[in-house]
Amino acid sequence: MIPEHEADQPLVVGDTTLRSRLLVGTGKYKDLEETRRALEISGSDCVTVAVRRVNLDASKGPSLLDAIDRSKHHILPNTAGCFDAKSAVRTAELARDLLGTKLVKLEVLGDEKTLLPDPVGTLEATKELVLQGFDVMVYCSDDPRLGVRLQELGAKSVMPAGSPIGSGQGVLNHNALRILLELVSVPVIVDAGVGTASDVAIAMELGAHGVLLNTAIAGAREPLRMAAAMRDACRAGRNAFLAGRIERKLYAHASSPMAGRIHGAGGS
Amino acid sequence: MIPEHEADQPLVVGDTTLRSRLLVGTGKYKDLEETRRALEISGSDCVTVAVRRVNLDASKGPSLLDAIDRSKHHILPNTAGCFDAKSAVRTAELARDLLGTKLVKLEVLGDEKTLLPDPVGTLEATKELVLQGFDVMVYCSDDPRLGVRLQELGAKSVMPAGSPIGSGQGVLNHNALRILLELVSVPVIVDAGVGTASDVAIAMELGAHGVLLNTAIAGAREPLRMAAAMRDACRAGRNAFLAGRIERKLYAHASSPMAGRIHGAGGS
Amino acid sequence: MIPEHEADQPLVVGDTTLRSRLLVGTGKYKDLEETRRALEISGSDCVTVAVRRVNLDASKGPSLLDAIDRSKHHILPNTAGCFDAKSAVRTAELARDLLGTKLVKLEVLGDEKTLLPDPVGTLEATKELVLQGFDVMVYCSDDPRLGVRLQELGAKSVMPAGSPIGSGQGVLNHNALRILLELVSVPVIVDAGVGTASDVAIAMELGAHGVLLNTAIAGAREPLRMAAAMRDACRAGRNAFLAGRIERKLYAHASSPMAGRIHGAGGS
Amino acid sequence: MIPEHEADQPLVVGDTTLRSRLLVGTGKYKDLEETRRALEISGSDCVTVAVRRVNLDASKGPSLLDAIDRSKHHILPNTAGCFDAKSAVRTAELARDLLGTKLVKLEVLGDEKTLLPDPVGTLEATKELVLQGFDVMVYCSDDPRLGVRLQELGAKSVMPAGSPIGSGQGVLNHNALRILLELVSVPVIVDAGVGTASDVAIAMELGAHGVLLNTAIAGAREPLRMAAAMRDACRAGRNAFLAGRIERKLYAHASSPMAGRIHGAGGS
Amino acid sequence: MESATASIACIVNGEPSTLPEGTTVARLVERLALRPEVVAVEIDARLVPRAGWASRPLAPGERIEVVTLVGGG
Amino acid sequence: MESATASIACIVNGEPSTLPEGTTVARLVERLALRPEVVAVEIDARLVPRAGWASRPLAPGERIEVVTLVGGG
Amino acid sequence: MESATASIACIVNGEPSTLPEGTTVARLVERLALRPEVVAVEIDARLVPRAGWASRPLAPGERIEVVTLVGGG
Amino acid sequence: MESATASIACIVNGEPSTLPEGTTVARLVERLALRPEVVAVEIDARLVPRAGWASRPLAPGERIEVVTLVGGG
Repeated sequence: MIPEHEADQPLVVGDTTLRSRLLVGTGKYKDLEETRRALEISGSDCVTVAVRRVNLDASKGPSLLDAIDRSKHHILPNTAGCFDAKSAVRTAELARDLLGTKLVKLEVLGDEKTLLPDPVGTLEATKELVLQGFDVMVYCSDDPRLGVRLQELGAKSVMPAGSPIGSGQGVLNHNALRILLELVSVPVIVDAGVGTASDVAIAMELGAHGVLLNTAIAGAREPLRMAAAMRDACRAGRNAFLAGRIERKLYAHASSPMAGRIHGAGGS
Repeated sequence: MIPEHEADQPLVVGDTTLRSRLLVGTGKYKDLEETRRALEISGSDCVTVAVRRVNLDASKGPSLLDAIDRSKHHILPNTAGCFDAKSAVRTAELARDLLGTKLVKLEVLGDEKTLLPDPVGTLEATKELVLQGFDVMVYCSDDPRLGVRLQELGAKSVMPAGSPIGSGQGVLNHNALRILLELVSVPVIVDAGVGTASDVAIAMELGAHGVLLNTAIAGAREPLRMAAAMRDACRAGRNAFLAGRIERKLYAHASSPMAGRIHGAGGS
Repeated sequence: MIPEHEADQPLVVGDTTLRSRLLVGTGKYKDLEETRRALEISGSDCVTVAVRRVNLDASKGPSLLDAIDRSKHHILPNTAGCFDAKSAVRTAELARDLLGTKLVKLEVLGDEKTLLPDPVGTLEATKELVLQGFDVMVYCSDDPRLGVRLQELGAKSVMPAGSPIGSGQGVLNHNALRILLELVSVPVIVDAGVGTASDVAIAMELGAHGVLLNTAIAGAREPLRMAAAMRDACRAGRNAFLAGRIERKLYAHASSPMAGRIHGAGGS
Repeated sequence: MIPEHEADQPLVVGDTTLRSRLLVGTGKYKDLEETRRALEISGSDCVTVAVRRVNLDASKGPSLLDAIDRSKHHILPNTAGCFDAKSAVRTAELARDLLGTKLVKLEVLGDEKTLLPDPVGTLEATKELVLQGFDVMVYCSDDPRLGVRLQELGAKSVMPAGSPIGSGQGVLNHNALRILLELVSVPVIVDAGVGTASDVAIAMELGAHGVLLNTAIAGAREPLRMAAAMRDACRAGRNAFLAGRIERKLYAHASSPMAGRIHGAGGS
Repeated sequence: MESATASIACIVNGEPSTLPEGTTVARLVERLALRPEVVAVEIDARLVPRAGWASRPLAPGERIEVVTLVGGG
Repeated sequence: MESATASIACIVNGEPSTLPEGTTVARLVERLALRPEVVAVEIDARLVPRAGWASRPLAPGERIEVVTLVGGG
Repeated sequence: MESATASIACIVNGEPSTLPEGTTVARLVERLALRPEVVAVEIDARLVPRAGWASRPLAPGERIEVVTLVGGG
Repeated sequence: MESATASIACIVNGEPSTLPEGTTVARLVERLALRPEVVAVEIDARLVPRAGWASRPLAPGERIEVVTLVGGG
């Protein structure tokens, strides 16, 4: 039960309403059990998954879907690994048929070395998927005017990379994120680049509506502890944003009163 | 009840054991009730107070002590407002007589404009208070070798300013804090400079043993919400430190597998 | 005469060869004489100009062209103030007819508030101008994959904004600039955002091939002195890049020998 | 001959007047010839040297003094490698007897690992050397109040480390340097930590009166080129400081006029 | 035992494979012992909606992709 | 003295203006007392190359833009 | 009613004040209507431990500081 | 060959060394073939000003430091 002094709005993306502003990926965990526990601890109610060929040779083990309680978590399929609009659209269609939901995280990447998004393919695929009725969340650079273009095409959320996928550098350009937040009205969810808890807090303090991360938890020495850290950092950053922080000053503003000091304690 | 994946050591300063690594001040709140609620929400079990002349004319109202449940919170008196060793020592003695405890936060300031600590007076007062049997926690600059000198004199904790008191700039010199943490063995508690939640998380992620703040909560637009943010940020930063974050890289490490992508989705 | 230890390649953009890696604008100066002197002091041999309607009422005074010695400075007309591809192309055609040169700095802006470039209009206009045989230098965001797309369309130089035009924040995202430099082969010239000399030095140290600025000089309290500062900073940053800087370390590497110290001077 | 628009005051330390605000060390060069050329290119007229035992076995080669033209360069002996006040004072006395000058750069280090200055030994040695009539330039931390104490003891210049010796991290705490510059009246010369040209420019832009460096030049891949870079960066930073930079803004201030754009080029 | 039937050659997830003539998508998923609710199917880069699996026979040379969900970020 | 001549109405740099029939771009620039080498001309959003100024008469209702270079970044 | 008694002049928290001769620290705190548990007392810049309040009379001209705890950081 | 003279034992820059009795600092510097203008001398941690080199004989067991300037930052 959230106390009144921490009350907040839910995060609404298209037709989906999220209680938690932390979105988490399911990649790179040791096993499905670790995945399941990390998701649970993170408190996230939206988890991303990727679409891949069934391994025909593999023993028919449990599916990732068995590790995700769909009554608790919305599933957000991504088009990771697609380097052109066409395959991204195909991937989205497969995911929608499999899950029966229209939410998709669009990724059209430019190259395998940097995994940075290709703006041209991304614009093209966004247009097509919106036409097909998807609720499109778009992974993109932090170029504020690109975000505006994606919103114009009907994206339900823009998801700028704070820094490159898996780089762990956090939000490198605070200014770009601030301006993007001024220019678009759909939710801005920082996607990719988070390395540690303070990166999440900073993104939320800048006014981001949510943060999506994966490697930062799955790749930590203790994933479960880091899942807890991210959960707390997201809440901390959001509340700090809503609480209205004090201003930055060059120096000094006493927190103890200067009046009533004992005789002789006076300064210069 | 703390789950096993978030287990941690308590913070021990001299003879005092603290469950929370967040220490909070009691200055600048609207009234005693706001003070009381902020302390409670912060989850801190160590609160700082200042020593001042009784106001002989004022109506005899309730005392700050009435707002602090000493069964829940350790009281850490400070020597704020002292600009020389002698008055700082006098102030510490008065506080000990009043509270019956030997814990004190020593502040010997250099000037009223910056409220930065005077290294000479601070060294002198530390020596004297240790001789008198106090458990001395010393507010100081982030000069790592000054921290070493204070520890040599018997300080039970060194408390470097992340940035000037009330400046809200957070930890300005990560490198100095890292080196200080390498050089001293007593707890290092970042004191002063915190502006918002991520500042606390960053300090803890760097390895600080605790953080003390006051203005950042009391001066926020919504103090109670900010108290919650600081509580969560301190836990988040501590857990992130213990969990072992991923490395920083120039770019890119895919969180979704590159293998098994559908036909034609391949990149360069 | 450049001494051998400072030897460098010229900056080649399309058919234009520049000796200086500093490009300067001509806007916002007090008068044409100040403009002339600032250009001269800056040492730049490429100056940007804008295309605007002739003021039919104004007394026919001297033209900006009278202040620019074309034997010393290449003139780079921009399409500043255009918010769509079509008018940017028209502006470029007018400039080419007036100057008889095919070099143009393309700007297609997204809005008047931020003056940030519109990626869609910029891609469209780049394609058209390249078809028309212009040597196109493109003002763009620091999105590395956008730079790749512009190069694919035939841009002769990509000119990422270090930060928004006139914001004086320097290069906000070092990582993006580094990656862009890895991904494209045409000259990368940081355009917009420079506030002071170190911003220029940093851009050059990161490997940028040149820097274009205007407001930072014209808007300084002493424009001529700042022109000198920018000239020196550009050279300094370039030489530092070529000289190969020392590595960053957490601490300490003695520059004086530790051996041969006098008796008793030894440390721990 | 310095043009009028670049006119500046000389840097005066005690009885010594310096034309250049760049001070350079003589350690770690390949040979005396490289040392000599680097000094010459740097344009510095004050070079630091260390005091060490004569190597009795070594062939009597040329002395470092043969590489320094004392008509062009003031020699600033340091007490590098001393870990207590007493040996620092002895070292200073030996240097004064050898050079016949009273200028000395005091270094009292805390440990061999970080080579950070020991505030206690530094204060003690400063007092003694001032009594003995030295013009003392004091290597210290960036603790502003320590700088005030050193000035009170008679130091002729305070030399805060921007970051640890040889760490190449530049000025880590801009705020501390700014405050120090407000609090003391003797020249503040940033000593240690410089890694590349922009670090020097930044220090000067913050208002430092000079910068001392060694490793950044001697350890570069091309020391002579880096010496030129540092010379230019120091001038650039100083002129930028004096020229009065433009303000930082969140965004956008057009450098080309918005009026007079051709029909249809208007924005929103 | 499909011995009596004629067979066709298709490519399933990049692997050439021989299937009995008339095999539908539904039957293919069954043959592969896959749980229908965790897979989706494409033929020649065009989605085959699960509602149509039972009525869509495979033709010789078709390229079938059978996908599922895996961990991703 | 244009009195005898018929005249046409055009828009020059956004301003309505009346010009003698048959006025060419070259003549317009001359009338405006502009130095040809520092201006360029567009009619109805299409460039008129300077080589063609002398042979290009203005037609009624045309929108002429006469531009020059000004300080910019 | 202290009328019959002689009195002494001290400085309490910076204010000159007149007290009955023989007033102890304990009595002073009582006169000031302060809760003993929330104050501490110094005379001439030297602490008077609370254990000694009852047995410590004030002398003329002494400078007494009576302090308490207030909000601080 | 100093055979005829008595000799004393000192420590020069940390090395034990035998010197003729009466050796002055000036003589020592000369023996070490050092250029006087580039060295300074300390005996038992106390500076011997160069003006006094000629008149300062070394005594048995004294610890002499002969220093010069080297590259440093």
